[in-house]
Amino acid sequence: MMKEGPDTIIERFHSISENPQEYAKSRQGKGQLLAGYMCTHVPEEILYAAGIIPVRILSSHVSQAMTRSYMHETYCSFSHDCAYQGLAHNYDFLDLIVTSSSCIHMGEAFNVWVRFAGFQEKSFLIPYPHIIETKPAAAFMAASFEEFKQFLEKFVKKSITDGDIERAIRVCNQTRRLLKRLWEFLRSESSPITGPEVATVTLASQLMDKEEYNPMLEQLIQSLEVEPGKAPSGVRLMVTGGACDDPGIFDLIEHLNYSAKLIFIDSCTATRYFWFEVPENRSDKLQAIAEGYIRRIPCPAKDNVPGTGEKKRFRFIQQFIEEFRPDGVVFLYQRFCSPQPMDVVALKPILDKLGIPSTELELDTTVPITQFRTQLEALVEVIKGVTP
Amino acid sequence: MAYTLTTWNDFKNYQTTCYRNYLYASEGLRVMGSTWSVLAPLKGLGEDLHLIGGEPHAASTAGTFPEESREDISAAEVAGLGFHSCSYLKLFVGEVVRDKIGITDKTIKEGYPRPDLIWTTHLCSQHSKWYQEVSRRLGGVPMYAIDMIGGGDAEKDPKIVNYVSDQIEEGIHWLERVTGRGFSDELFIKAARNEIKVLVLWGNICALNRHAPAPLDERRFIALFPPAVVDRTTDETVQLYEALLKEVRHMVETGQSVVPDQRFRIVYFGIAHTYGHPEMARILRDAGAEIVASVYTFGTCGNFRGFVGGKWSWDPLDPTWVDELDLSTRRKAITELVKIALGWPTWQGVRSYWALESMARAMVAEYKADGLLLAPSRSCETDFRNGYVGMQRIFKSEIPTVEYDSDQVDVRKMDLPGAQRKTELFVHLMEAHKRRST
Amino acid sequence: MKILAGLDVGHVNTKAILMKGQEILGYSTVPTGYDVVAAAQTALRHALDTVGVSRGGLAGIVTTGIFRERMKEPPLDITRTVADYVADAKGASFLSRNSRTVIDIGGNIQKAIRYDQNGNTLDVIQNDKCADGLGIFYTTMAKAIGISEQEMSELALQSTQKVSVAIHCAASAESEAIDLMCQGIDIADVAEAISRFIAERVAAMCTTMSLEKEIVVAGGLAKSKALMKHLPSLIEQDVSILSFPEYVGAIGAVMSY
Amino acid sequence: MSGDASTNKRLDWTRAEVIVAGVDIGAVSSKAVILLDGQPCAFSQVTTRRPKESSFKAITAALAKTPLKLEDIHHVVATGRGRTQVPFARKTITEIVCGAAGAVHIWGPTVRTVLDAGGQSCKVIHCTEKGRATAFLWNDKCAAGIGRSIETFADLVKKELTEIGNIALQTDQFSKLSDFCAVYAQSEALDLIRSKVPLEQVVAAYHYAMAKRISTLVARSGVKKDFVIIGGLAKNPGIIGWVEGILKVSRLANKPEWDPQFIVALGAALIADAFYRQQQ
Repeated sequence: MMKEGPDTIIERFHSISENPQEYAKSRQGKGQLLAGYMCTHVPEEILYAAGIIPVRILSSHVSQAMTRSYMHETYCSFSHDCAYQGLAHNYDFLDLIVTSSSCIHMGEAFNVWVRFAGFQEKSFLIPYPHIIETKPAAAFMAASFEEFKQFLEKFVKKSITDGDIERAIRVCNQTRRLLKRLWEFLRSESSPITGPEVATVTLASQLMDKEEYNPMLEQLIQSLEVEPGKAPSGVRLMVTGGACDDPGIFDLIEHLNYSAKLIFIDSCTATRYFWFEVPENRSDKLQAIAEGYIRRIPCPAKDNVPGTGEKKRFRFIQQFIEEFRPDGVVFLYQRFCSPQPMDVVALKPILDKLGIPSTELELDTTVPITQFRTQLEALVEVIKGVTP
Repeated sequence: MAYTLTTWNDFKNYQTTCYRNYLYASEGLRVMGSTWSVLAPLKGLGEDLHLIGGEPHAASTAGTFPEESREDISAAEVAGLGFHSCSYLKLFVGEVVRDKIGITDKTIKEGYPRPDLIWTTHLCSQHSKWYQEVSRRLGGVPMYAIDMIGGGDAEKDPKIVNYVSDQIEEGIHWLERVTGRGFSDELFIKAARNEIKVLVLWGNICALNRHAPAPLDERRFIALFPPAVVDRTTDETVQLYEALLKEVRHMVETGQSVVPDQRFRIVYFGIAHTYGHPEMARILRDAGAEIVASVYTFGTCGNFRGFVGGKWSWDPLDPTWVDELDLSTRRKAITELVKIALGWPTWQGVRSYWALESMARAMVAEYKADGLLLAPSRSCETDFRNGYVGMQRIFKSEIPTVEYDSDQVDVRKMDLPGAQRKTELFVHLMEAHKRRST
Repeated sequence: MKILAGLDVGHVNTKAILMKGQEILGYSTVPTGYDVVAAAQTALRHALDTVGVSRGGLAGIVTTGIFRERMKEPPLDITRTVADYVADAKGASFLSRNSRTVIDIGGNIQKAIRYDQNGNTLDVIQNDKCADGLGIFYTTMAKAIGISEQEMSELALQSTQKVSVAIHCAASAESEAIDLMCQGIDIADVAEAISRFIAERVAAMCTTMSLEKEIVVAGGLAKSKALMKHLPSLIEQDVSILSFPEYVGAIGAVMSY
Repeated sequence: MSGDASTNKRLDWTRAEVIVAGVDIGAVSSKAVILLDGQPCAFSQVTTRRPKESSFKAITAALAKTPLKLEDIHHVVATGRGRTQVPFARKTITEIVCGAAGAVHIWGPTVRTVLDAGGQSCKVIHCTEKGRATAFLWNDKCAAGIGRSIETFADLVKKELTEIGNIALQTDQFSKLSDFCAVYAQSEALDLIRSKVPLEQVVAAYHYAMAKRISTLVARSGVKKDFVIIGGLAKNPGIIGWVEGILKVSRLANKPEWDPQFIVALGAALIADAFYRQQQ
């Protein structure tokens, strides 16, 4: 049979990330257990080992004011939107809702589900360190993963063996390796796939059964390897910031009045989700998972190198700047997010020193496209040095 | 006839002396950080450690220098800090940016005294990040943050207790490394017992407010708890609170109060107490409405029975229990400290809606409240904001409940006119409720 | 039977009403502006003129609204002042006997009030700071688009495509509405988005308190059909609009004489 | 000031080699500037309704002051929020770059910091002596619509927009309002009225709050001299006065012959001129 071209495969990923509920329900139809999760610090491996597919809860992108009477105004719109998904009963079909102690805002979204959206009896909160760099953190993580495992064993009424976990670790690592290869394309001046497409495929990985996702992604990568590269871009823009699952913003970057390309996204809906691996073939599986998650690009809410005031995330960002060579940086974060601006204030001087211009986009439930377009085009004009 | 506390000045002086030491001490070590962390380990390095804590210092500066605080906050924003970041943080960092510091004796010192080290906690999403920012601005001050991973009945979870204890044990080695000083377990254990004792004593003082009339009001609580927050590890603090407990017990026996006319008893959830705003205090006072219990003043540096069989209890702990505590080894002392710190109501509430709700229920019942006042703070994302909106839904049908936005120190975000309107409304609802029930 | 006057001196408008027992004789509205006492006098005078009664013919004046206390200054010589929510409840209960809840959407503040069969306030919920000024926003938006509020409401009803503006605050909503216009979005759709934004904001506030039937709506914005179109579905309750929506406070003031 | 336009009679368009225009489709009003061989020849300003039609209105109003027709114009650059909605524009450039270009043309090569304080947004632009924008800061969401909020406030206290800025300077005795958000400040200003504070103090307090908010943005991005203010608020003495006072930096004064609201359109026209010459 004829091999499918990349566009067809990308389109399939796209339609799944557009209708995550539909996809999830189709799996449930086949008797598959589903768990929603609210923060990427939830160890998906353990859910997989229990035979449960983790489905990340993302925004609805519908303007919703109702959450204002459940959660305070000043929690970020992403957390409000995720809370809304519960209150609007868009996910009543889930068997379970899980989160790990995350940033306060997403924690509140989880609380709303449990407290007001009927998930009281089918929820689990994994105690998770807020400072992942300390020595004791790993042991603590392993211990609370053990609790989570026991909870799941009760839930699925079968014991989870080391074999189950090892298999799950391999599945998830496979996804991570493939995604990394996919993102590597963007390092090239003439990548056969665009940043927004890569972002969409990455979103899909947080919503799909990885056993089905991996071969699809593998096929995509193979087809891309034989693709001719797209025309080299004028200006390369890197995005760094918080959760953003609105493809509209990434498309905007590529549909400016100038030729500009999105070449990297440092966020928990993009590279922070997968840019690490869990050690395989270890005797202590949960310890291995803990070690893996500690190696992640830290979430700004958990980034603290003990003994110093240093932020580990900055090392990664500087590394990505070297490898992906952006001409400009876009700080993209949720209005009211508390950790992000604390990083921006320290990161901006670093960029200025590197002579990389930047601009800040403040995300809210609805996106002011015109203003964002103006800021982005102005950034490109500054980079190109447009002058009379 | 309103009662006047005799211990009043000793409390003010203690707080001021601590701050003066941090500003002017020629010997010893300056330590900055959240006094929400356990403090006794620092004292293992010696008794010549001078502490300054982010939240208490910012709060007292806001009280002492309203105009300066405004400038501090906007200096921090000019320096690039988030417009929605914690306002304690901005006030605190603002002083560093402006290179001056003001303290409770109304003096302002030009030149911000650089801390030798930062010893703090991490709980909310930015809690340790503001010290990272201070460290960055002051050219890399060594900093150790303890992840308190609070919420619910954390102090009863051995996994969490061990995790936090391990971090503190690591932290003690770190303290020795960065200061080059030896660590005295003897000094540490003494400080630890004091720290626990003060927290328990404060719980006992608060619990006396269950009597009618309540001997103390929120304004007094606000003025009386700083020593426990600023530095609770010294013998002097223990004596202060023992004396206060004695005096308040006497008030109860003789039926006296600092505000005798108490038509309405209010339970209050929030930081920015109405007394920070005379206009609002007057509205309550004129109606004889008094805040008799508040999770912030009770719970930030006080311990209670806490969760018993899944339900919260505001019963105090017996102070003599502290004297009998086995703190014979470093690890034992750390563990007891961690249990007590994790047991603070304000931390139980963070991330744990059910704990917060259970505390509110218990407080309303035990303190025979006529109304529940919820004041989420616009720039505090933890305990003092989360859950309050939801709590209004839950309590409104049971007891007069009003919720208004406030802010711990940023008056620009405090909706004074709106809050006044809602306070008048609150009084009206309590009166209507009383009329109906009688 | 004696003639009484009710004055509702609000952020944006000052409303005066004249009543004889249960009968509404006349009414008038003037913008409040800075000189709130003058505004009240003017509103009162207009109302008196329409009825042909002299100031002397009034048995008493009761004031409500945000500026009610200022009315104690001479020369008005008022009988008493009464809190907004008390007046609103009384007024709504008078205008609609079986009503138990009134949603008042004013220029700067919105509130929902539950009351008993005699119009005595039982519980109240008021908007938070970030929802201040919705009414004012509605007016300025109409201005920005260059039409009257009435026209904006009609325009919104013709909307065919759904677009949204931030549900956070009036300031960013306006900025986003103009943003949409700059994208070439049809103005009818923008007007609809604005109306829905306000309705959502009000509904969000309402869900915090149990709304007892029957529910009525008061305040200047109650007259916007585009806005009212959304409210019932958003709060999942039937609502009816009071006959004198913007005068409910003033009427309630008279009722509290 | 809807639909007003003016022209420079001394120029003879028949001899002109390069005829270009810049149109600035702002949030609240649209402006057009026509250049003959780099010399400003006609200006117009109309109130924005639908961007597309207001862009036509603006250019037509300007053309009406000249014997020119739209087709006589060699090159048009559109800028401002609605720049993408201008059918007759050959190119669009953001108001950031145009603002810097216009400001340096008017005030000279010493300009380094431009504050563009408009109806809906405030931007701070840094530029080189050639008028090239090197960095910019856009207002955060909570500082949106400051210009507009002053109009609303003027309505509330029933004063003309033109006079309210002067009233603000009548006193420096006032209590501080929230300088965090225009809506908050307004609710607090209304409360001052409730407690019978004299009008000029309320107006001053409100202007100070808005100026403080703007100044924070300017200071945040750093003020390098020379400093200039353009946009609608540059015509409000209350705002300018306080911004200078708070920042402790005096700006280069407005040019009597140049309405600060036209600077961005001028910048667009200058860029149009440059583009056209490059093509030749």
